[in-house]
Amino acid sequence: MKKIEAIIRHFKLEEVKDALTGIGIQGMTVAEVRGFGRQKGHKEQYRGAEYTVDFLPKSKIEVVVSDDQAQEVIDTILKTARTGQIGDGKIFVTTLADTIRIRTGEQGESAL
Amino acid sequence: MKKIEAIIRHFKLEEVKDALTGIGIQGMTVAEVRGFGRQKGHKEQYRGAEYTVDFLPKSKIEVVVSDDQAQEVIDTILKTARTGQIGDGKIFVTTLADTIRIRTGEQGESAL
Amino acid sequence: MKKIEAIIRHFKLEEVKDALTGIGIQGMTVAEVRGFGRQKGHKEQYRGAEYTVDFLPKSKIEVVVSDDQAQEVIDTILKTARTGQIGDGKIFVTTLADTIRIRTGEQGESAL
Amino acid sequence: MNPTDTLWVLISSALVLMMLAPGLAMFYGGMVRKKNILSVMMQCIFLMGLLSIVWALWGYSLAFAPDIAGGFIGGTDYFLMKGVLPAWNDSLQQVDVPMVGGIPRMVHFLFQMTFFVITPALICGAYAERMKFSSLVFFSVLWGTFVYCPLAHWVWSDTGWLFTGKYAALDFAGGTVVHISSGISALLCAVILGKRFGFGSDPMPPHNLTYTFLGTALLWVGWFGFNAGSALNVSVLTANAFLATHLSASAGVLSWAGMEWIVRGKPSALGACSGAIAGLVCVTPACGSVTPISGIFIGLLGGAACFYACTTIKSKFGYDDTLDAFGVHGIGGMLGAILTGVFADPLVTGVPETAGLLVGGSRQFINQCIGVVAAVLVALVGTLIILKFLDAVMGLRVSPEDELRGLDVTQHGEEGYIFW
Amino acid sequence: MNPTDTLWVLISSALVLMMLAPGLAMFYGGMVRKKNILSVMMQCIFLMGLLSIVWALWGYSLAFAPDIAGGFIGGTDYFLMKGVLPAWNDSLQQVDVPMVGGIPRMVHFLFQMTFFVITPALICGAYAERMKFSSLVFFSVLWGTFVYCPLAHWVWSDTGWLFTGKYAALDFAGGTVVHISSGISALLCAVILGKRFGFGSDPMPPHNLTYTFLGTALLWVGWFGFNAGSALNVSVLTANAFLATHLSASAGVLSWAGMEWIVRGKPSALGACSGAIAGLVCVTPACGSVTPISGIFIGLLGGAACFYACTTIKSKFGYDDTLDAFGVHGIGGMLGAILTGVFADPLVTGVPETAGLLVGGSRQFINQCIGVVAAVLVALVGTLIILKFLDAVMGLRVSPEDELRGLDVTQHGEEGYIFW
Amino acid sequence: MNPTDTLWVLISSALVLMMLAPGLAMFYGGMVRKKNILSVMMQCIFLMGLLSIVWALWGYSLAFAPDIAGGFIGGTDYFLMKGVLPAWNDSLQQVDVPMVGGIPRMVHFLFQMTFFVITPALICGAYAERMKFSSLVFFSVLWGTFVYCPLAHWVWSDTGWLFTGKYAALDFAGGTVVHISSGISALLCAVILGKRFGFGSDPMPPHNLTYTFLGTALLWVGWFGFNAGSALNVSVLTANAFLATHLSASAGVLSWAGMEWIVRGKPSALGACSGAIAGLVCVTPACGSVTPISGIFIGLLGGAACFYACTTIKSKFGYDDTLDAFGVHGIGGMLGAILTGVFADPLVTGVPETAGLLVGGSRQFINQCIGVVAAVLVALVGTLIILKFLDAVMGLRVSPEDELRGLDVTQHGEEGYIFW
Ligand SMILES: Nc1ncnc2c1ncn2[C@@H]1O[C@H](COP(=O)(O)OP(=O)(O)O)[C@@H](O)[C@H]1O
Ligand SMILES: Nc1ncnc2c1ncn2[C@@H]1O[C@H](COP(=O)(O)OP(=O)(O)O)[C@@H](O)[C@H]1O
Ligand SMILES: Nc1ncnc2c1ncn2[C@@H]1O[C@H](COP(=O)(O)OP(=O)(O)O)[C@@H](O)[C@H]1O
Repeated sequence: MKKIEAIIRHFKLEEVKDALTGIGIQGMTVAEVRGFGRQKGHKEQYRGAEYTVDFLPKSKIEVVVSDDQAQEVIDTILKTARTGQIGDGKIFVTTLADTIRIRTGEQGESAL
Repeated sequence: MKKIEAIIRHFKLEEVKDALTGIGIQGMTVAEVRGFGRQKGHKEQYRGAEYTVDFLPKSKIEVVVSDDQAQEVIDTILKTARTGQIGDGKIFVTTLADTIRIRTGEQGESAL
Repeated sequence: MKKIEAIIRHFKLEEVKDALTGIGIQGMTVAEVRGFGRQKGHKEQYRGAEYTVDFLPKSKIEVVVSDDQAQEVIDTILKTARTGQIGDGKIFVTTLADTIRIRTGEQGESAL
Repeated sequence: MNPTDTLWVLISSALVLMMLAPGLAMFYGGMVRKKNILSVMMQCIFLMGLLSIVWALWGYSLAFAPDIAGGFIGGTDYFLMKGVLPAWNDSLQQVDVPMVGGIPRMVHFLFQMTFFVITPALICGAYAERMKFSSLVFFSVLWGTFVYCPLAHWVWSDTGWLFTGKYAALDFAGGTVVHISSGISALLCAVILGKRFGFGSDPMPPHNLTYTFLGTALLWVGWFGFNAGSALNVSVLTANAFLATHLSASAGVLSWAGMEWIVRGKPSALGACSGAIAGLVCVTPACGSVTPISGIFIGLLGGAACFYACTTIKSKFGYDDTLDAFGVHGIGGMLGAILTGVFADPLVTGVPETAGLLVGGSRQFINQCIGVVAAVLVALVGTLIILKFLDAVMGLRVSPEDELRGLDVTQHGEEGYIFW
Repeated sequence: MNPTDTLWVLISSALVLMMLAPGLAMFYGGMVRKKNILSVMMQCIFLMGLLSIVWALWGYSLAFAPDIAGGFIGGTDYFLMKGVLPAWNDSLQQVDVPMVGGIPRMVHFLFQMTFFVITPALICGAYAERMKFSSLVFFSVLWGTFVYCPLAHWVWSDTGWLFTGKYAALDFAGGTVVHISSGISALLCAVILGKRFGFGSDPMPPHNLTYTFLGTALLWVGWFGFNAGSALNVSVLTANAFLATHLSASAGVLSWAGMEWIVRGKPSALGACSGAIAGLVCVTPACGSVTPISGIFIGLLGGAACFYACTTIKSKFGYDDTLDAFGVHGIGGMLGAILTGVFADPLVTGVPETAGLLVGGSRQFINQCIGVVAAVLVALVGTLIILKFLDAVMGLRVSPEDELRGLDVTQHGEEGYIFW
Repeated sequence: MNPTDTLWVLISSALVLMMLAPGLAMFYGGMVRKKNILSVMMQCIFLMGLLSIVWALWGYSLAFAPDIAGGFIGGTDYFLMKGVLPAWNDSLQQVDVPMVGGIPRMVHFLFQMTFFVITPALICGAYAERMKFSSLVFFSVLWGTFVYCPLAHWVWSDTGWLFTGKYAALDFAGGTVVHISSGISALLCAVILGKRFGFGSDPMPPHNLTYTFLGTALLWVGWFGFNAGSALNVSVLTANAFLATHLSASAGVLSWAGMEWIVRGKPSALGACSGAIAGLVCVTPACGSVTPISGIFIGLLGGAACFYACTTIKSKFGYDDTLDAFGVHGIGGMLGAILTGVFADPLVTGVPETAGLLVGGSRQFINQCIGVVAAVLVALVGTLIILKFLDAVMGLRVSPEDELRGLDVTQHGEEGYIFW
């Protein structure tokens, strides 16, 4: 099994989710994160103080899938999350040792 | 070492934490996430606009443990986080390459 | 490639970020988490009710780097995030299977 | 018509409405969990709308029309605001404006309406986070009709047995009618509905004390309308009520936060806010009968007593009065009514019969106690019947699953904060 | 000078200012997305500052000075507050205080100013989340000058053709001048600016309905100044306007939330708040001409009509009126003006000619319709010209990228909430 | 007793209390970091309670009782509200109500109390996020007693040397007593306490500017009570003060936000809010002596000057005045006092001697400067002594670790927002 973590633009979340469910993905987990990268941030000023904000709001999607689904998921994310502008984000893939469904105790791919 | 990520119901957090400390776990890290899965969401309506909210609030616990503790941790989470209803969540297990304690620089299991 | 996750004190974030960019790191992702560990929490009281808050606010930095940069990143975090007090946090290192840049589809180290 | 008095009562009405929304809604809303914040706000604004209409239809009449049922309640003379609004007088060929003293009766209607709408809303504090919205709507209408209106009739109508005659009790701005009645009913609601799912095991800290603070501050300001507005004119008595109210709230802050400081080592903002409300509740019946200096003592005692009720009594008996509606309004209301009998001063009231214990009277003190007992009884009996009836007919609580997900999403289909 | 009347108008002015900031800003701000919250607040407070100065420089004069341009607009007599402020009278060797009835003209200036500053701010609801700050500043000044001032002159100046004479319409507190004008202009803004980036596909739920609630409650309280303050004195009429206002708001809550309950199975807090505002908008022109009981009916109708406009009409035509400025102020304003012609009662106004349909008149009803048409026309034409002009000169919208990042960061360089 | 005047002063008192809580608490609270939000609110409400009691015990007497110590301070005549509250007159066999002009002295007591409680709270802005709660409580009581009371005595008591006689300065609503005194003391607090841990290196942006906006708006509304209420009656002067106050605030918004627009390319909501407060501070001493048109100029100058102080002076000298209590109240207060000497107009005051520079006087201008110097001196000396004393006795700051964790959790044992 693979855990696919995709850091994407905020407003792409719905689209990516819909595309993933479109290819049969039944579950995913999302966290709000702040990303630092090539995409430049902005300046904020509060009375005398000026801050450069390099961390921009991003959404991080985590989807765990079987090895053979992984490529399709990656492709789907690449297609839907892309705008072509700097800051579209990254996909990180990890190999999982195990997966368990808490409700039933099922293990492995059947837990997804 | 294993990193055990458990996505659980919100209100189970305290119980799981207590159970884990009960079996000798000394540390963990929790993030608030939103989960999409079989558990159905709800509809929200704001004047003319209706949204289906599929992402439900979940807590994600990350516990890093030595290989031989992993199973006990998993079992403990399975036991305490379960309600038997759809939406109880998942446990994902990853193998870690290394762990370091920032305060001391200790590495490996002694860093936990 | 390695994913380096560092759970650090909140107010160390800027310093760590600056140090990492100082050694050439071009990207990272940060999440706000709550950590449970040796560092003791505090008590909160609301009228009749007293709660012990063991989960303390921490920042979690995720940096993905090539294998040969990993040690330098870890050392940099160790140096800058350390205060010497209990609660400085941990670094967890995972091996990644793959990395893709969404904007271009580049894979592997060139995606970073 | 006295324009200045009329103006003051109009402004006071606006202030009391502000107490309910946003005041009470923010105060209560801050103390629930995030998932129930809108349900509290919805309860406050919906009841404000609904009960205002109820007051126009029959409430005012039951409370203030001439006696029926042997003085138990007012009659139907003012139903639908008949006799309240200006009307054409055919014989005099002019518009007749019904008056209450120097102010038009419709202004009296308005001011009293604001009390009628806020009182059932106070009870929300007890059943918050678990009561069905439909049930609480019916509950509030029935409670307003069958508990509030009779009590208001006894205490404030010209012929009320607690207003005049042998048992006349002092209740300047609603200690019995508003606070005891709602506080006692709240306790009963907490007991009958039962505890929230997870009470005692899960942490249930207030999700946003900044709202509770904001609500407290607005309640404090609005309370000047509530208390000093109850003079129904602008006079030295008005100023006395205003100042006593403020000093009691101030003393309440010091008292509750001070108790925390001593007992727990730290004074808290929630404690300071709670103390202010305790002081305000306690001085409500008293403010038109005691000197401002006595107001300080009332606030000190009120803060300490309510602190004790919310921290010790509640945990001892284990009922789940979510936001301490009983602990603050019930306890504070009863104490305030009794302390009125202690501190009442003919110098303030201008009526020699109203001498409190401290200036040598005792009759007034006894009457205050009678008033308390009467209010407690009517609240207990009325609330019990209404709750049992509604429980049988439609149920009182939401399903456990809905409670877990939160009332905002399940009862109202919306979320309070969407911060991503 | 009548001190009581003056005091009431001063207080009313403060209340109306409170409606704009914080009232409207919280009400609107809660409904936008998190990234635009400060932009809404900035719009409200900046317009409050700027338009107050504009009113002093020329606005009041254009609205209330003696006719020029054949009665289309007021002249320049009061430019720079000349003739408004007290001045030295050399012949009498004393200070002359210009008066309007029992109140100093500068108090009239102040009260009317509060209407002038809030009206363009209402339009913010339509173009929120996408309009350039500089453009909206110019838009508001031009709109205030060329749409608001003529309308106010017609409706409220002594010689206005909608105020007196054959076409005299009733607009006690600004149904035409404030709500129709802003609501209709809002619709045009929504259409001409076009939809927000992602409208229809991305979810755009209100980010903080607790603010919307808070804003609603403050608007409700402030509206007493708006409506009852429009009496410009303290009288039975003032009380009537106050009570009718409150009961209409109450009925609006029940109506909108009730419709939701029936149609969707759940009443929502946002619905209750929207209904309160709908009721308040609708009763604004009517409150000085109808009985409080009629206020209840107006609120019920207003709540239902605006509910329908915001949920059905809007989605049918597909324009993106971000916060329903048209759906509430446009629809509610027009309905209110017309209902004034239905419910107006000489018993309340004291003027036999002002009989509404229900008491057998029809002339008043026709005049109300004429007033509506006039307001709609001047708003449409004026807004269209101003928008087209500004679009050509400086553009109206921020760049898509800025819109995506949010106006707070891109237009104002700051963030609303920093919670880590 | 004049009921209208009394009513206005009562309402003004409520407005000024609303300035402190919730106004100032929200305004300041929004600017600190999330971990300290409740500490700010606690400071405001606790000081409101405590200082109200102090005022009753001895404060009012020291400020307004007949001279002792050669006019340096008032005597003990009004201790414990003796001579303030109505009392039984044995010889006349009636209740004597002590009066101040047309209003009962207890209303004067009340109104002046609100100034006494808000002034030390303004200083919170300077030491926020690091001062020990116990120390700030003692500091405030000592400061109120030994800095505020003497100053108030000089400026506002009948025999004060800055009120009457050769050095009579104009301070209609508290420029010297409230703003200069607190602003200068704030600077000293900032310097003596030292910088916050991490100041200059860690980002410390305001955690919730929506609160700062809300607070600003409430301060703006409340300020009408502060300034126009200082007339202590309802008159043309009251209207003048009201209008000048509003126009100055409006101009302040434009001035500060406009400076930002020019200097940085973007106007900010925080800038607009800061400008409003700067305008309000600056017009406080002037509003009863200048025309509303002059109010516009005062606001423009005040906004620009405070902008400069907060952005340039502060960073130049590097002191850590957390929330710019000095930059706004100190600078704005001094500028306002001086501008009063520039714009004062006998047409407004009715007193020929009060001619400002612009109408050809110079004596008044000099007296204004003397007043400023006196206030600065007493604030500096008093604050220095009190701080040094407290530092020696109990320390001033919390431990660095507590500061890092935040005052909410460490000083008060609670959290502001619990959003999971
Ligand atoms: N080395 C990295 N490790 C972890 N996250 C990264 C890394 N580089 C980039 N990111 C994440 O990806 C986001 C986009 O990266 P950025 O460099 O701005 O654009 P792009 O991916 O289009 O080149 C960042 O905001 C950050 O969240
Ligand atoms: N494939 C997946 N990858 C990542 N997270 C998942 C996946 N499937 C489920 N989850 C997470 O687990 C939660 C529970 O899943 P769900 O299917 O609703 O119930 P259950 O686990 O009981 O079958 C989801 O809300 C989501 O956070
Ligand atoms: N076993 C673990 N798994 C995951 N996170 C951990 C673990 N142990 C500690 N942490 C994280 O590291 C943080 C610091 O740990 P703590 O034991 O308090 O101090 P230290 O690392 O200095 O010994 C914790 O707050 C928690 O977020």
